[in-house]
Amino acid sequence: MKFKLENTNENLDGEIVKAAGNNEFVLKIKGKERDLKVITMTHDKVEFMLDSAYHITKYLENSTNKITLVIDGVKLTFNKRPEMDNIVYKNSGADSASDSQAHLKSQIPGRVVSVNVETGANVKKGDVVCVLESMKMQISIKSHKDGVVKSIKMKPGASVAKNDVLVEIE
Amino acid sequence: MKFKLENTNENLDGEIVKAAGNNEFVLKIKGKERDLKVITMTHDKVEFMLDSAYHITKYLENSTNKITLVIDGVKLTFNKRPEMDNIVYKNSGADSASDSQAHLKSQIPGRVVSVNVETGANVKKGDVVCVLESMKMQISIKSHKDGVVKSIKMKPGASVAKNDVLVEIE
Amino acid sequence: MIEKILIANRGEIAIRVIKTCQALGIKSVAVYSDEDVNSKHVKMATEAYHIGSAPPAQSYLNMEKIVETAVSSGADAIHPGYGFLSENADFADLCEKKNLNFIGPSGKSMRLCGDKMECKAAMIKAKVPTVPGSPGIVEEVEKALDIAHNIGYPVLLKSVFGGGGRGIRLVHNEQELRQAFELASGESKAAFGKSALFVEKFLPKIRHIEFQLARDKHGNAVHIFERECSIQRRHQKLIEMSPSPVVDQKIRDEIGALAVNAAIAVDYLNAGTAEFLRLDDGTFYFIEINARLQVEHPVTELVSGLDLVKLQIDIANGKEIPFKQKDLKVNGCSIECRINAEDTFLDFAPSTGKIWDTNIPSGPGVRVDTYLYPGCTVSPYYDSLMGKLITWGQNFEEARQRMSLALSDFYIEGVETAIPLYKTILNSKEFITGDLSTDFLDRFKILDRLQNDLKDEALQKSEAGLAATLIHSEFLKNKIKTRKEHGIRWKTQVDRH
Amino acid sequence: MIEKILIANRGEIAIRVIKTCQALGIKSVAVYSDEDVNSKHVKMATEAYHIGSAPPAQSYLNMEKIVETAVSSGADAIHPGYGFLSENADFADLCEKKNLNFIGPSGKSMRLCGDKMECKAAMIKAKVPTVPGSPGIVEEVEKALDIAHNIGYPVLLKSVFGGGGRGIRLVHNEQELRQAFELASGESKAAFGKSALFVEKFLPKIRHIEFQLARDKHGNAVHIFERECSIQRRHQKLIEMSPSPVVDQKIRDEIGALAVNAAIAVDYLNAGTAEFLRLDDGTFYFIEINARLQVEHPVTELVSGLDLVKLQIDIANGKEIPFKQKDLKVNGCSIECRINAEDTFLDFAPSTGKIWDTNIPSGPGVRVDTYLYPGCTVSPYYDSLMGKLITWGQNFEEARQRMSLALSDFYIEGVETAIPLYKTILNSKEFITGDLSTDFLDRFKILDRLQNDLKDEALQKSEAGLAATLIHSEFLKNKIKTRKEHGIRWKTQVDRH
Repeated sequence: MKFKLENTNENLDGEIVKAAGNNEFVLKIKGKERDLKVITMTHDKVEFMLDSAYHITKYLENSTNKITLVIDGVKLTFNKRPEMDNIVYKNSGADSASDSQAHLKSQIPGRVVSVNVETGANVKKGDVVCVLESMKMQISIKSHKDGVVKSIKMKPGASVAKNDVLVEIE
Repeated sequence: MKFKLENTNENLDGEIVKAAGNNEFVLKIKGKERDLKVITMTHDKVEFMLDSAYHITKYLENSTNKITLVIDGVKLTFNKRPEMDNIVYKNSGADSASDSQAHLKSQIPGRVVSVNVETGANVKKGDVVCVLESMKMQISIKSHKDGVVKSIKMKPGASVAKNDVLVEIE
Repeated sequence: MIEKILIANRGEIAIRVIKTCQALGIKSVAVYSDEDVNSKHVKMATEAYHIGSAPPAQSYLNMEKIVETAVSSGADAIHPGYGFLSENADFADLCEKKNLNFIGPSGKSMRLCGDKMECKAAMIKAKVPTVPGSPGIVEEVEKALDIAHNIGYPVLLKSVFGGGGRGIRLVHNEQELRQAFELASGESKAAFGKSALFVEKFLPKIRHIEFQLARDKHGNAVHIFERECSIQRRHQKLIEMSPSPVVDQKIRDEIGALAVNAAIAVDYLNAGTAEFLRLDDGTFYFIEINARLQVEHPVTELVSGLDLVKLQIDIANGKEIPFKQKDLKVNGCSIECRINAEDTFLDFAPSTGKIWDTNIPSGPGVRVDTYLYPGCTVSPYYDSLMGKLITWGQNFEEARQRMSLALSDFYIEGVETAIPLYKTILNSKEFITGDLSTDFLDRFKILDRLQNDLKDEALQKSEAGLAATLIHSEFLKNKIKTRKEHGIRWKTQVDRH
Repeated sequence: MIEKILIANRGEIAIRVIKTCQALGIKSVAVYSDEDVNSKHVKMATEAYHIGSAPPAQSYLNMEKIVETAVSSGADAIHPGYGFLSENADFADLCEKKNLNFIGPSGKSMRLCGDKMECKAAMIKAKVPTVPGSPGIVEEVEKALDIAHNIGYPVLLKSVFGGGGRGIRLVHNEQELRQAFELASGESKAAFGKSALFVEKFLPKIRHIEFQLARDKHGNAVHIFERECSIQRRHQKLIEMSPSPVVDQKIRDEIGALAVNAAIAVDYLNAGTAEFLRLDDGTFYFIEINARLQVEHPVTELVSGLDLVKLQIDIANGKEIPFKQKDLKVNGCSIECRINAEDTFLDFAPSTGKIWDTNIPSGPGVRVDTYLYPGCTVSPYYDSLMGKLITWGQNFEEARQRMSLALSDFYIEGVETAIPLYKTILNSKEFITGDLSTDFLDRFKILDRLQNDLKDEALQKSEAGLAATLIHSEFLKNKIKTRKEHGIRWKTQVDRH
């Protein structure tokens, strides 16, 4: 199996060389043989000894494209298609969408306090589009690009979930 | 429903007066009406508010004769047949059996260190029948009655579980 | 003597107060909103009463309902915790009127502390140095612009009702001030029903250092050392510690005495906190009194050995503070990290939802005050503080090592937290050498370092993660096969819990 | 400098040592038997190695295998914990031979401490008062009978290899002595491969008070206060505390100095304990030195602020003890309750099995050292100590209140424990007033009181229990109906986990 570790340039490959019985396996990881002994395994958890060190892994997501797991408290995402681009780090209170996308999505759950634009209005990247309230804080959601507001998908007082589309900007 | 609380002289009776909806119930316990609201309920756990106090109950055993539960960390056993005798407190390293029983059972798990009697021998109540080892301790198991050793059910080196018969004395 | 306390709060602080009640044999009464039926404080109290729906205004800010519940449940005292009604003078007055012992200062003193302008005047009279800034409350944006123009940008726009850094905004120019004024005004109205803002000179590279206070009805007043709270984000504290690396016994005596004078100046009663800013040249400016128990009170408890909630109850009972200033000695060092449900990489935006799993650290010198348990929910209706991780050590280095270790042991599945950020801070040389300031995160580009640390950590675990995934894939293949043979859909296997 | 420590132990003490290693950045190596594949110490260590089958003789007592594992894993030091090989002088020697830093005293000193007769001679020479008793080891039962006859019954029959009260038997007459001699001899042979017993005068209504010691390679020696360990069952400690209610600073200085002299008399190195008996008239008799970290070391840690494992490592590294006797002050009070898997009503007989569920208490002033987690197993192969609940308070009363509360929060499903017994003891007026002695349980008929307390507790909860059962029965009826309709057997619903 081949993976790419998200947010790094690390490509990994590995295979099971043999099942040695008694829950013990020999693996080859990045060309090197390693001994693995399974302690417990369920549909979303593996406890095992790799060589002499204990690890516990919990699977949070296992989709066609990627696997997200927590190992010893550290979250890892393996992209199953190493040729795919890395997903960039989220870096604003608004969307992680790139300029080419029309949808401005909410990255937080909250209540809409005000809508600061109208359909058809011109907006510049960074202009405040609306204000959300969550956990006693008011958070300004800013446009991710220059453009024209095509449609508005929420209204004051409404609740929005994470990843709900707020406006479309073209 | 009528119960007797084990190890006490307390007889209890109660019934559900009505289901008020929204997981709320009116009960009658010992003749007095009480409000109960279920918070969560599974096959072996109930979380609820009784009047204004929170309680959590876990069921450890539910047999035809009795129910054993832990409520707020306190273990209770309800006998379903209030007319039955109380079970007496356990009070020795040996068996809780009465004189009338032939079987001397082990009340602890352990390994047999030595067997101190032979089949056919006369024993008095309190004589050491065998020695068990458990958790680094050696524990003398004493005869629960005067009598003759009819049969010996273990040998040195063997493991015994809790409630295994050690010897029969008649 | 207080025999039954209603706790007009929720979350970790309600639990904290209940714990002391339990230890002292005092009955506790919890209150809860629709959102909190399953909350831990409800489960721990002797009694619990529903007081309304999820929005704070309809439950935890509903004074009449809370007082009514206290009276009908037979409580003889009310502990307000922090936030919510804790610094509401009307609430303190209402309690007094209903013969409920309010565990905190009098309404009058609270009003004086809360009115930052009157408070400032009282401090100047008592010769406690204060920050240069606007002479009073600023009601209109134009007035704010004038003042800012006079004292010079950048300035801080603050809310009288703020507290704990909430509602403080740094603005660099007129346009920013206009925007901020509107937002701050809106937030304040939503949370407190009214708005009252003022402007203060922005001081660069400052430390936030505060002194724990206690004063009883007999006029005895002490400070219980300082807390250094300079590691902040958006003017809200993230990490607190006691003692401060820049406060020695001489400074402690000197500023501590000012703090005590500040308490006397506003006739403060019970436990409270005098907040100061410290400039790089060692100047301390008083900024405000927090008229309540602070979020970060545990660091003071760990270095003083005191139970501050017990002390509050004793003072409310009319007892004398059972020690003198000279009896108090700083014992070792304590650090607290606030465990908020926030996404560090989304500018600390809220992150809410169900906590699927959690591991709470423990061990020598480790204390955790939290409402978390596996299966609980972090609600968007209330603030983001899920808990506090506090460590103690014989000295700073031992407390720091224990914190670093405990952070690695703290696992919360379901929401984002700043735990990885704290690990990066705790292991930074600047934190270790005590080079702290309220702009610490920006000054040392800590978020960039965090990204690198996360990358390194992921790389370190990547081979073991791959090994797990190889074995697990085999397991899943066999499972699916078995399941299919039995005609049960695979999906049921991956459902959570 | 030590960089990697192999911990030649299991259970809570292995975890305790690993925690300090983690905080100090020292790598830890765990060892485990077949029985312990799933144990927490294996999961927490940097590395873990299998060393044999379940019986101690084939794993945790297998010196060669352990030393071989240490060498092959690259460990440079061995921490023995308590029990197992911790007081085995041959093991200490073997470590030294293999260039492994043994974290404890030298084999020579250990041999002297372990040989209770030679040790007694050394103490008499050093003017440390000792208990009247037999002049040396007693190899045959006839000899023991002679000595007992001379000093007069009742006498205590003790094993040189005992420690922690194990292998001590009180006998009142010739017949009992014969029986006890045989059993003690057998136990000792099973556990240590050989037997060496001696006889001592039995002293009625005594307290067990011990002093924590530390001595470094530079000859610096200190005591770190006393521990009162008088609450016992079958001569094994149940509850320990520091300070003792009958030790004031004057007595602490005096007996502490004797304890330090005792350490010097046997050229003791590292952390250890000098055990004393205290008669009702205030006389102290030295009984032995425990040449290892004690089970009850946490109470000393909480009142001194020290990490004793760290101190052990520092001393093993050849460092000087970083404080002087005069720097040490007792801070507050600490109490420990041993959480053993034992059935109080079966004369504390072992209770083993799977731990279906557990709740570990936490909160201000609460510390729990334990290997328990839901789903773990308590093995009959090893001793019954599953963990230790330790509380700290500013004074005895606060520590006691916190303990009482934490005991109520401690839930262990699957084995019996003495937690209810501890609640009865903690709330008894005799414990509160400090009227302690090693026969406390018998003297105050505590088990009878426990039965009453359990009855009262059950009665208090009976109505709520009945309410739960009424509602739950309804639920089960509906469930069974639903299940039957879906053709799935009811049994699957009541299977545990």
